[in-house]
This record gives sequence, structure tokens and C-alpha cells, in this order.
Amino acid sequence: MSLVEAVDLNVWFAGGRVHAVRDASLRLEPGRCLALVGESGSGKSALARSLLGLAGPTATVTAGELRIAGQDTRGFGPRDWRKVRGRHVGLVSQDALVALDPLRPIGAEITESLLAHRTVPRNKVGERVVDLLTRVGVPEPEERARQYVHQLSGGLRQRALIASAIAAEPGILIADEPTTALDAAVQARVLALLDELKEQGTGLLLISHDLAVVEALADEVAVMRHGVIVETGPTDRVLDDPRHEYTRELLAAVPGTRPRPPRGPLAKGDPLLTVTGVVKRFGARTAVAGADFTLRPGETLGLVGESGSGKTTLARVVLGMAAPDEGTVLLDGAPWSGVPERARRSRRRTIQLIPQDPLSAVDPRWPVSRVVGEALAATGVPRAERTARTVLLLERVGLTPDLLDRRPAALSGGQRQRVAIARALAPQPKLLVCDEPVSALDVSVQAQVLDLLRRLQEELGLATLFISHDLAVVREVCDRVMVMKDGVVVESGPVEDVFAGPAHPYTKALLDAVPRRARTAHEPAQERL
Amino acid sequence: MPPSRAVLAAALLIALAACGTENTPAVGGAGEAAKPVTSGSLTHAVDEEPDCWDPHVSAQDVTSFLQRPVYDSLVYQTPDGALEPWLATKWEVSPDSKAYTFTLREDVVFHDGAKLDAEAVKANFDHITAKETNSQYAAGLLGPYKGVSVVAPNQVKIEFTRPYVPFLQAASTTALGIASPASLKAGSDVLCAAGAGSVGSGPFTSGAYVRGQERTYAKNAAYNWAPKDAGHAGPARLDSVKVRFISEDATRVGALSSGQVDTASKIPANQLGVLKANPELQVLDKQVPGAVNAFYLNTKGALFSDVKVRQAFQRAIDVDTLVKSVFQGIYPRAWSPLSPTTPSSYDASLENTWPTDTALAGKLLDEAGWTGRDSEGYRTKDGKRLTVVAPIYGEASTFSQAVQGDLKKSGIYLDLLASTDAIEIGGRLDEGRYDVVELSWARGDGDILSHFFFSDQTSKNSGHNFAQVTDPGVDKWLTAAQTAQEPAQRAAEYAQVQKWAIENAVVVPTYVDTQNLGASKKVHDLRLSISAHPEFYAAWVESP
Amino acid sequence: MRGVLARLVSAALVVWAAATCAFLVLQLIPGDPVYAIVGSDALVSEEQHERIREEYGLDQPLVAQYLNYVVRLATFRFGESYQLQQPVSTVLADQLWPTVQLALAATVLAPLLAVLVAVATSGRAAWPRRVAAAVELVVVSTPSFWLGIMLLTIFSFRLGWLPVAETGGVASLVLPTITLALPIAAVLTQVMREGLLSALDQPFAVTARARGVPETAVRYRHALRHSAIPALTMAGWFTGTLLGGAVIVENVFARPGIGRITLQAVGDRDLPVVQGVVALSAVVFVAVAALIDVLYAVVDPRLRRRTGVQAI
Amino acid sequence: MKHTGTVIAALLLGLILAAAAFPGLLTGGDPTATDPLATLLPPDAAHFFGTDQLGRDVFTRVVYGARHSLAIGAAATVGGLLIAVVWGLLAALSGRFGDAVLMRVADALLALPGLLLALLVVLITGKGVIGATLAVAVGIAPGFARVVRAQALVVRRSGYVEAAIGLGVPRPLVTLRHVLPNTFGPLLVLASVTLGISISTGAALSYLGLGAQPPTPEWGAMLTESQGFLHLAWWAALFPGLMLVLTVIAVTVVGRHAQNRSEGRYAS
Repeated sequence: MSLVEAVDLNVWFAGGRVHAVRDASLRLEPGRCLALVGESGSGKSALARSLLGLAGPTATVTAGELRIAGQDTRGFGPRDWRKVRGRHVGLVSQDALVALDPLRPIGAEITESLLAHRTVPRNKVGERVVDLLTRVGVPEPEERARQYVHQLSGGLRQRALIASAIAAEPGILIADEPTTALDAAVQARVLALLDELKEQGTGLLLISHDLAVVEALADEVAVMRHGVIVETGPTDRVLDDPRHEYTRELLAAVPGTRPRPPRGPLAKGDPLLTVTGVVKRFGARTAVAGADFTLRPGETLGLVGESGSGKTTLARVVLGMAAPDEGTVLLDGAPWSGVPERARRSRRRTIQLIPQDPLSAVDPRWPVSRVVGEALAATGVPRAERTARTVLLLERVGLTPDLLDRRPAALSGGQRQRVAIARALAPQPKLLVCDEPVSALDVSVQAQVLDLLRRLQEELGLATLFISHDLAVVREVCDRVMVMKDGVVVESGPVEDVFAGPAHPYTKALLDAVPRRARTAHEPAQERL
Repeated sequence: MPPSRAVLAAALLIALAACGTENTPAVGGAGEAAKPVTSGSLTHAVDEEPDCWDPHVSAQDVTSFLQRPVYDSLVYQTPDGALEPWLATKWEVSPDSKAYTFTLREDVVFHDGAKLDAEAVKANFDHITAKETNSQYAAGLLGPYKGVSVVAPNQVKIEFTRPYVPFLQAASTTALGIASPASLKAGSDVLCAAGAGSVGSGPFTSGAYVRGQERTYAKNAAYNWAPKDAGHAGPARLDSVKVRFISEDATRVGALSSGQVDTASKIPANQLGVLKANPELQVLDKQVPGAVNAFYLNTKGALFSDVKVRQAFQRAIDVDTLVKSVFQGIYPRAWSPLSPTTPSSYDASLENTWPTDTALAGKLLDEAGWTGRDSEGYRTKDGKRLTVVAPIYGEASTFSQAVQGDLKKSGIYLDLLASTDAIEIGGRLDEGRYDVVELSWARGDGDILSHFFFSDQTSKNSGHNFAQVTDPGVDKWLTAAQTAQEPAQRAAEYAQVQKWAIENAVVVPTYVDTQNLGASKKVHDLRLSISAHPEFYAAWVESP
Repeated sequence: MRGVLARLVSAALVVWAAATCAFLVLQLIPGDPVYAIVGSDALVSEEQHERIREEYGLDQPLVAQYLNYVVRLATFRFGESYQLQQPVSTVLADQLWPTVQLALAATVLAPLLAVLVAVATSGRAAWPRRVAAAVELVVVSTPSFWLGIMLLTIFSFRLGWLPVAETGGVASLVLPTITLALPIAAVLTQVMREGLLSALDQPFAVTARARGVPETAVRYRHALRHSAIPALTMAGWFTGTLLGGAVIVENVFARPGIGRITLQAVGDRDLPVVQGVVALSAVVFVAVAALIDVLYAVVDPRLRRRTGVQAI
Repeated sequence: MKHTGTVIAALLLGLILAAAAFPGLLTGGDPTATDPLATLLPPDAAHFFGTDQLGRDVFTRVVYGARHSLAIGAAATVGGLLIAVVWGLLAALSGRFGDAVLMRVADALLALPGLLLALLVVLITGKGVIGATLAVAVGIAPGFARVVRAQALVVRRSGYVEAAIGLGVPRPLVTLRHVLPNTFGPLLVLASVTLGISISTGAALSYLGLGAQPPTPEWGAMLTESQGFLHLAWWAALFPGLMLVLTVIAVTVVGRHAQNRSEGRYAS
């Protein structure tokens, strides 16, 4: 018997004005994993939630057939759905920090699942909580049960969330982006736990935008776009031999899965940027504990590390936005740190930032023309020439002049980032600092922006300091790479060398955590090089 | 509320002398069939609360009223105004009216057990006149005080530097009430705080006091020295009295109507109708003797130094209509600065001699050069609006506002500067930065006129000569009246002053203050004193 | 221990700063304070004025007056009231209880009302929410003095159900409490409902529903506690409103209390009393702030200092 | 319609503003004209809202009252805003020490109930319309100052300010171009919501006898006067209060609408 059997499922929102899911059909068997793949807004979450009767208060759900654990759920009232939830279908969502009640100990959260269906006698509940925590691999379960979510690490949190979802032993587990909020290394371990549950017979409905995760876990894939399932099939078949146009697009956009473009010989010449022994402290905490590197014209240096490793602080020191406590920064051979702002001001045009969040990076009141115009004015472009130059810059970053009068709120995320890039290019810099330039963007947009950056780099011969937590992206765009951990640069070298033979255990761990597909996908590209 | 409210609000002082032909209002008089009960309690609502409860210090009328049950005086004054022995069995006045010798009762015991004697009385006069006491009123009542001396254990003599006939009336006031000498040593904190600090020899002892809420009194069972005409003898009939402070008129009346209190004073005229219509309630009223409510015009000010402008102001106000409207026909309109009930001094010949005449007022103002008109219809001269500045301590009364509205019709802007801020008002009055001051001041003696018109009684100099009159003739008449012991002679002198004041338009009398007391019909034998406050001593309440 | 000390020091600083502000403000008042002491009654001579000036230390240089003031403040003496000729501390102590009664009653009533209405109107149906929102808007927009007057007119004067003035009994506390609590309750309801609704939209509420927990249990067990956090943030405002509201409510209902004495002192320029009230309300504010910090920690374990250690 | 309530509120506000600007259009009477022969008359055709204790027409006074009540509220809000902008920006832009001092002062003032603060100001200025206006302004200023400072700090740390600095734009120019306008915008919205509170507080001060003085037809002051004869003439207390409530509601609804718009809640 199938655990889930849905035929022609439709979900509408807002009194029928938004058709979120159209005629979707799917089936889930015990011990199997079905992955729903698509970009945000594709309707995959609405579809999954409708299997719990939780599509939302404004939602209308219809289906030709909707059987869950053998019961026909069409016409179910709130009371009937309550019996299904938790007992037959469990939910694991994205971030346990918010998906578990932060004001209650995790033990209470798991207990709530147990008591909701009275699957365990009241006096056995404590024992059962400990069992469950043990089962999902939480050490010292008795103590953990008394702790709150914020007291647990990301991995343990997610395990606790899974424990609360499987407490009443549901046959079906919906995992909605279960690892997105986790660091790479922890991600792998949580995926292993889900895999184990699947092996034990749970039917897993996985929702993810990360194809690597999907490949690691799913037996079957359903690709959704605009509420429609455009393609379904066994995972390997869909990923290796996509039949639908959209699936192909999606696959091509995943960073790191694309061929690494040929790169010229490593740059030579006088260093544009020289960082020597830079240390930056905030109170008792040392954010950067001694960084040394140089950057030559035309060279791209990747800076990799998890959040809190000191990447952004180092970038701010390089940009002259923060003064180092020790060490020096030379720009174009002249001191850049330790000089008054007045001395820096005229030289600032040399080095420009492309920020992570382009929305906050532009004045919300200003139209595009003024945003770019300010940058041109700051570098002495006469007023008369500004409009023409702005149009040229917009064209250079792939934007049309009709956006000139738009304000940031009326632009898409990708457009905004392009405007930010145009502004950074306006003073004709020699060095770009890109701080996670694509991590706030959708996957398909990410690829376009990365392409743009790479093109600009080649055309203009810019040196780039490229900061990212995403190894795949770094590998794609950088010549050299530095790995940071707790403020210390633990390893650096040419990208190929570091990726092929990581010397530091931390680098190794980072690389191991990258899902299989992302790694293997590079093999042919390397060969082609 | 600072004591100064007593000056500018309609303040009433315990008055001397008889109230002429007025009947003594009392609730449920002797004619009633009901038999007095010698137990029970009464709750009374008043509109204001003393800041300092020491009658020797406070100038507030309400302090005198609310401390009366606790403190007895040497002399008692009946509601009809006659003086009779109280703590003093008799007194002798020296022929030059400069010395008063009192012989004291010998059976009087203070609430703390001390006996009344001449030393005790001396201690009181010493306390009143001591600098540390900062007496705001009692010391002033003593006028040209020279000193006090013990003549015999039961005889005490008070002397003055010049003849001072009004003293005997002053001796009957609560302000000169006799406190236990021990209690006077407790310091101003304790004396001002009421409660256990107030120790006298009165028919009631001072009970608990909650500021802003209520004060209680308990029967003094040992009391046996009531004056002859107190309407009762021996201990008070009521076991206890509770006084509640309810400043909002509507609330006070509401409390009376709903039976939360048995009696309430200061019933606004516009609410009397409601009370009278209530079958369970009754209303007592009594015209207050002394200075009527009047506007005193600053004759030294820029505006009113011109007698024509003063006369215009006097004639412009439609006093008859306003008094009738605001006080619902209950308060009489005044023609003289003195109340008709002030004994042996009222000049009835002034009546109807200066009727409202807006045409005349207009003509006078035109002559004085106030010929222009501004956008709001006020008269102007050299572009300046005809503004009459009237500082008011407290809030502008309905009557003041009605006058303000009426004067607008004649193009005069009456600027009512109402404030409880003594710094501002006091400064203004002392420095003469005003055009008119409106007030009433109760006293059963024509001598009140000297407070208002004697040249040295300026605001800065402890007096109420707000009109800033400096006329040798007036001074002469007033001095003669203070020295003469013959009532008819005094009356003649006072009549001169009244006539002069009206003819020179230094004052615009408006209405005769009338005290209204609302009471449940269950309350009996509650009468209004000479100063128109209820006397609780003889009162009793029907048991429900 | 260090935390407690730091807390005390910063609390003392706030009180000191507020008191200093009050002192400076009162120096700016034009005119001679002696009039405030003796009143404008002219039965006091020039000479007596001088003596009073001396007695109250008004003849000393400003710095000396200030130091004197701070020292007195630190020892909880506020000097003597100009008007009542009693120590300010005595005056305030006498008036404290009626205000505390009123404030406590309102403190109980307002959150109670707020919780009831917020929970009742945070359900799926939108119309109770709309009705409640409209009522809240009206209540919040109604100045408390008018609300009080209207309640008084209707329930005391027209219907005669409740006493028109303070009697010391519970009945006379009803209308003042409602007048004081209603606007607070309306604002609290808005905040709590917003908190509830946003909590019900949070992932943890979805998780709880996905466990098969009934909607009401989600609301009471999870969301209500979350909505208490923004409500607690309002506590400073709440305290201020209680004290400020007391000024108005006590005057409307002719009740004794700190509010009444404050208005009187302001009207009379009874500066020692004003300074006393300022110091008192600063102390209350600081105390409430400390209490709220404790409550925060009770409600939200993330704010408990000791438990903030990351356990991996 | 989606914003029916807002439309009604806007119309009401328009009417009240019209009354404030041109009271003569709505009533031919004189708000201070007394009539000793027509006191405390209940509402009828001649006097829509009845008359008060001096025989003044309550309707006329309510109409003219709009001017005084709105003026106090609006002037106080603008005044409070100006004080707060200077105060908050000074704190945000001066160094750590200046910031600490200015914000501790704000803390100290915030520790006092707003009404008490207003009372302190009235002590200095003396009572009257100007005193009350200043009092309300000072009462709201410390809270606003905190908002300005917080907003200024957010803006100062925002990407676009850093970008401008990164382009070499001088700091004063950055403050003028980016920090000030982006701080002020949200504040204006806050002010529109606060206006209702200011009107209400101003009326409260007048009610307490510290604001507009009789015979000024101000709503709060009218309520004080009416309280003396509540059980005789309910109309004298009802109508001024009702207008006050309606005004505050209208201002609040329109203000909230502006707030929601500026926060983009109606964007989609």
C-alpha cells in the first residue's frame, strides 16, 4: 500500500486568486524517498503542506484522490487531520532554531508529540524522550532533554527536531529543506540520519532546492515549476538525462556543476594589495589573528570559511572601513591602513565592494540613475556626462536604460545586484572585493551574476578578493584560495592544489561535506581543461 | 492649595456682631416632633482641604471651620452675632480700648488632660505671635498687639498699642482658639498635620486624618462648658463626625444626593434646584456678613487711574442680570462693598444709585479716548486693546466668566489670569501689575473696610487695599471708627467710606455671598454659625 | 553578583539623573519661591520673607543648594513641603497607598483583559478581530479624563450603581480602575494579538500543528508565551501611563493619591513635593525595569544568563 | 473597498481641518458670546449641542475648539520632532562620550511619566497654550530622540552609506545626502501616528487647567468646565469629548495608513 497517493491535487490561495499547485499527482512508498525540486515559489512547500492539511487558513485544496496512510482525506475536518498529523505524517522543517519552540525545553517539545496521540503512557514519556534522542544520535539525552533549542548546536537541534517529528512513529516524514540552515560538515551527518530512517522503512518526502542533497537522498525526483510537476522519474535518470527544458536549466545553474572555464597563467607583476600580519580584535575576541597575502592585477583570490571565521572583518580591513590593530595593508604600494581618512579618500576609487545584500546597499529613496550617478560624481565625472556614462555602465552589467528611474524596491534581486556592480565599476577600480555576492540570490540568478563577474574580470583585468562559504562557487571563479577558521588562515594556495590535496584537516572536512554530485561533476571539466 | 486662596477666593472669616434681622437657619428646628438621639455619626462633605491645620498659622477659612469642633475660644459668638462667655466667664475692656482682661472658667480640661489656666492662654498668644510660627492670619487679627500677661491664675490680660475695638470679635474666632499648651510645643509639622497633633478643649477630639480623603472627629465625653446659646449642653450628641474632601462640585452634590454624605457645604447655585426638588434633602442658606464679592479697581494702574474709565467699568456690567442668571436668583445683588448683614455699618442709601448704563459707559470710554475697535470687537486706543487684567487665585468662577462675557459687549476685554501659582499671583499683586481684583471677605464688622481702603493696607504691606486707595479723608473716617465704641458713631463713619468708594468708582460690588448647605432630612439641629458654617455640636442624625 | 552591582549602579544613575533634571528644571522657574511658601496672602511681612528664605536654605548659592539636595535625596529626605508644612516623605507616604491600590488594580485588570481579548480574537475568523480592533481604536483614542467623566455620568449620576466619590470601599475603586486600565488594556491587546498572530505564523507553531496538537493548545501552550515578550517590552510605557494616568484619574474621581498631590504641587509650585514625586517615579521606573528583566528571563530562557552556554 | 475605514477617517479629518481653518463656515456664532438668559439649555434646533453655564453655544465652541486642540497637538508634534532630530542625530554622530551623555539624559527623562515631564515644563513656562504645547513637545522628544538615534545608527551602518564612503564621498556630505533623509522619513510616519497622542495629551493638560484658559474654546478646557454640572447638562461634556475622540481616531487611522504604506504593506 502506498503511504501517500495524490491524484490531481490543486491548491489555491487568497480565495482562488493564486493557483499554487496545479493537478499534481504523486505517490510515496515505504522506505523510499521522493524529492520535490524547484525554486522558491514553485509550489513545492504548498504541495507538501497540503498532505498535512496545513496548507494554511486561506488555502483551498481539491484532489481527484488524496490518500494518506490508506485513509481518504478528502472531506477531512480539523479533528480528522489532527489524527493524521504527527501520527501518520511527521514534519521536519528548515531551521530547528525557529521550528522548535525556543521558550520550551526540547524534551517538552518531544513530549508534546507523544502526548498528542497518547502513543505512550504518561509515566513512560520521560523514558521515551530519552530513547528518541538516543535514536537520532543526541549524546547525553537526559541532560539535553532539559535544555532549550538555543543551547544546542545546529546539528543537535536538527536531530532534536527530527526526534520530535518521529516521536509518534509516523510512516511518512516530510523534510522541508532539512539541511539548508546547516554548515556543510553538519549537513552530511543530518543527511545520514535521514537516510537511516528511510532504510528503517519511513517514507520520506524531501523538499529541496539543493540538487546535491536530493541526489544524496532521493530515489525519485519530481521537478516543480509554477505549481506544475514538469518532470518526474528516478533520481539518476532525471539528473543525468533531464528531459524537460526547465530541469535542464535548473541543473545548468547549479554552481560548481558547470565546467570550470579556462584561466590564463597566474598573474605576475607588482602586487596591487599587500596584507601583512593583520590582526583585528573586538574586545576580548580576536576576529582576524594574523593574515598575510598579496593580490596582483587580474588575479582572483578566494576567501573561504564558515560564518564567523573572520572573512568579512578581513574584507573590511582591506576596504579601509576598519583599522587593523596590528599589521599593515598596502594598496598600490602605498600605505592604506594607518593613514587618516582624508588621505584615503582620493584613492578609494581604486578599491570597490560588491556587497552580499544589494537591497540594503543602495539608498532606498534613490532611483538607479542617482545611485550610479553618485559614484560617477565622486570620481569627478562632470554632470553632463553622467547620464551617458550611467547608461554605458548599465549596459555593461546587462541592464537596460529603462531601469534608470526605478527605485531599488521596484527591482528584482538580480537587477539590484547588477546595479551595485555598476556602481562599483563606475570609479574604474583596480580591485573588487566581493563579499558573498550571490548568496542572497536564487540559484538561476546566481549563475548569471557569477558569469557577469567573471566576464568583467576578464574584460577589465580586475583583481578580485572573492569571499564565499560555498566551495563550489570558489572553485569556479578563483585562481587562488585561502581557507580561514576562527580568524586564522589555515591553508592557502592555487585552487587546483588545495582542492585536490587539502593539507589542513579543516579544509578536508569542508571538502568532504560537499555532496557527492558537486564533486563528481567537476571530474569531466577538469579533464577538459 | 496655599493659604492665599483665602484672600482671593471668596473667603469667610468668623465674624463679630449680630446679623441684624436674619433668622438663624437650622435644620429641623425645635418644632419638630423627632426626639434627639445622643449617638450616631454624621458625614459632611467640604470642597477644600486645609494645607496646614494649625489655626494659629493657616489663613484658610476652611481651617477655621474644620478645627472649630476641636478648639474652643475665649469668647463665643452666636449665629445672631451676639458675644457671650465661653472659655472666659467674663472680660473687662479698659476705657481707652487698649487692654482686655479675661477671667477664665476653672473646670475646663483639654483633651490631653491638662487644665485650662491663664498660663495656657498666654502660651497660645505667645505661640501665635512667635516668629517661628509664621502665622499667616491669626497674628494679623491681633492688629496693634502689644503683649499678654498673666494677672492671676485664672486671669489673663491682652494689651494693644492703640485702641482696637475689633479684638473682641477676633477672640471668638478659631484662629485665636485655645490649644493645649503641651501640644503647641510639638512643632509645626505635628500641628499642621491634624490628627493627634490637634489638641484643644472642644466638644470633639481630633481623630484619624487621610489627606485628600477624610478627617474624623470623636465625641469628647467630658465636655461640659458649652456657651449658653450653643443650642445644647454637655457632651455633643453625635458620637463622631467625618468630614470628606470632595472638591468637584458635581461630585459633592452627587455624594449628597446618593446618601454617601449627610451634609455638604458650598452647593453651587445652579444645583440648588436639583437638591430642593429631592424630597429627602433640604437646603439652608445664609448671607455672609462682611465685604461682598466685588471688583477692586487699581487706581494707581495705568488704565484705572482715570476715574472716567473706572466709572465706565462700573456701569458697563449688567450686574442684576448676571447675578440672577448665575446664582439662579438666590444671591442678592450688592450695592455697597459691605453686606447688608454686616451690623451697624451698611449704608442702604446706596441702593439703586448706580444702575447699569452701558450707554453712559460707552460715552465715558469715548471721552477717555478708547474709540477704536479691533477685529474681535474690543475697544482700542492707539492700537492697544482695552484689556483689564484680573489675576485670580484658583479657577475663574462662572460669575467671573459671565462678567467677562458681558464686558465684551461693551468692548472691554476682561483678562482672567487664573492660577494657583502663588509666586505669580503674589508677585503681581505686590507689584501692582493688575487692573482689578475680585474677591469677597466675610467679617461681621464694618472694620473690614479698613482692610480694603486704609492707605497703609497695601498688598505688600499685609493688607487688601487692592484699589490702592490713598485718601486722607478715608483714613480719617476709618481710624475714627476703630476707636469709637459707640455703634451708631462707627456706622456713620463707615457710611462715609462706602459712599466715597462708590462715587469714586474704586469698587464695583456685585453680589452678597451666600452660604448654601445641603443636608439630608434625617439631620436635625444642625445650624449655621455666624460665618455660615455648620456647627456640629448640637446636631444629631435620625437612626435609620 | 557583578551583574546585580552594575544594575544597582545604573539604577542609581538614572534616579540621580532624573532628580538632577528636576532640580535644574525647577531652578528655571521665574519668580520668588517664598511666595509659594507663604502664599500670596499679604499678612506676612518682608522680614518674615527673609527668615523663610533662610529656613529653606534658599539664600545659599546654587551649588550648595544642589549638593544639599543630592545629600538629602541619598538619605531619602526631600525637605519640607512649602504648602503643607510637613516633610515631603511623610506627605508622599500618606498618599502612596491610594495610588498603589489604584495602580495595582489596573495592573491586574489590564493584562487580564488583554489576554482574554487577544486570545479570543486571534482565531481563524477575521470578524471578531475586526470588531475588537475597532473597539481598541476607540478606547485608545479616548482620553482617560473624558472616559472617566462619561463613566461617572452614566454609572454614578444616571444609574446610581457606583459611588460618585471615594468612600474607601471597593465600589469606589471600580470606575477609576476601569478608566485607568481600559486604554492600557487596549494597547496591550493590540500588542499581544500581534504577538500571538506572529507567533502562530512562526515555524514552531507549524511544527506543533504538524504534531497533531489542537489549535487552542498551540495558542495557549506556545503562542501566548511568545506574545508576552512584546507585551513586556511595553512595561516602561505601562508604568509611565499608570503614574501619568493616576494624575488624571485621581482628579476626575476626586481620589486622594500621588497624582492629586502632584498636580496640586505643580499648580502651587510646591517644589520640594515636585522633586519628591520626580525621585519617587524614577525609583519606581527603575524598580519596574528590574522586575521586567526578571520576568523576561522567566518567560524567555534565551535571556537567562547562566544558561547561555553553547553545548555541542 | 479595501480602505473604507481610512477613507471615512480622511473625510472626517478633512472636515475637522476645515473647522479649524474656517470655523466661520460651519457656524455663524461667536464662541465666547455669553447669554445669561440661556444657560444650560439642552440641545435643540437653535443650539445643536445645547448651551453651557454661561449660555454659550456648545456647537460653536466645539467647532472653534478644533483650531486650538489641533494647533496644540500639531505644534507639539513638530516641536518634539525638531528637538528629537537634533538630539538624536547629535547622539548618533558625536563620539561615544557625547552619545552616552545624550542618551543617559534621554533615559532619565524617559524614566519619568510623560505627563509628569509635561507638568515640569508647565512649571517653567507657566500655564497656557504655549506652555502646554512646549510641555507636550518635550514630553515626546526623548522617545523620538531614541528612535532618531537608532535609525541614524542603522542608516550609518547600512550598505549604501558604506558604499558612499567607499567611493570617497566626504562624511558631512554622506550625512546630508543619506543619513539625514533616511532617518527623517520613518520619523515623519511615526509623527503622524503620534499626532493623535499629542492632541490628546494637549487636551489633557487643558483639562487639568494647565493649557488653554477659559474662555478659550478648547475641548479639554471645555470638559473641565462642564464637569461642575455633569448631572445637569450632559451635553456640555459629551460633545467636546466626542469630537476629541473622533479627531484622535481620524488622525490615528490616517497615520497608520501612512505607516503601512511606507512599510510597503500594501505593496502587493
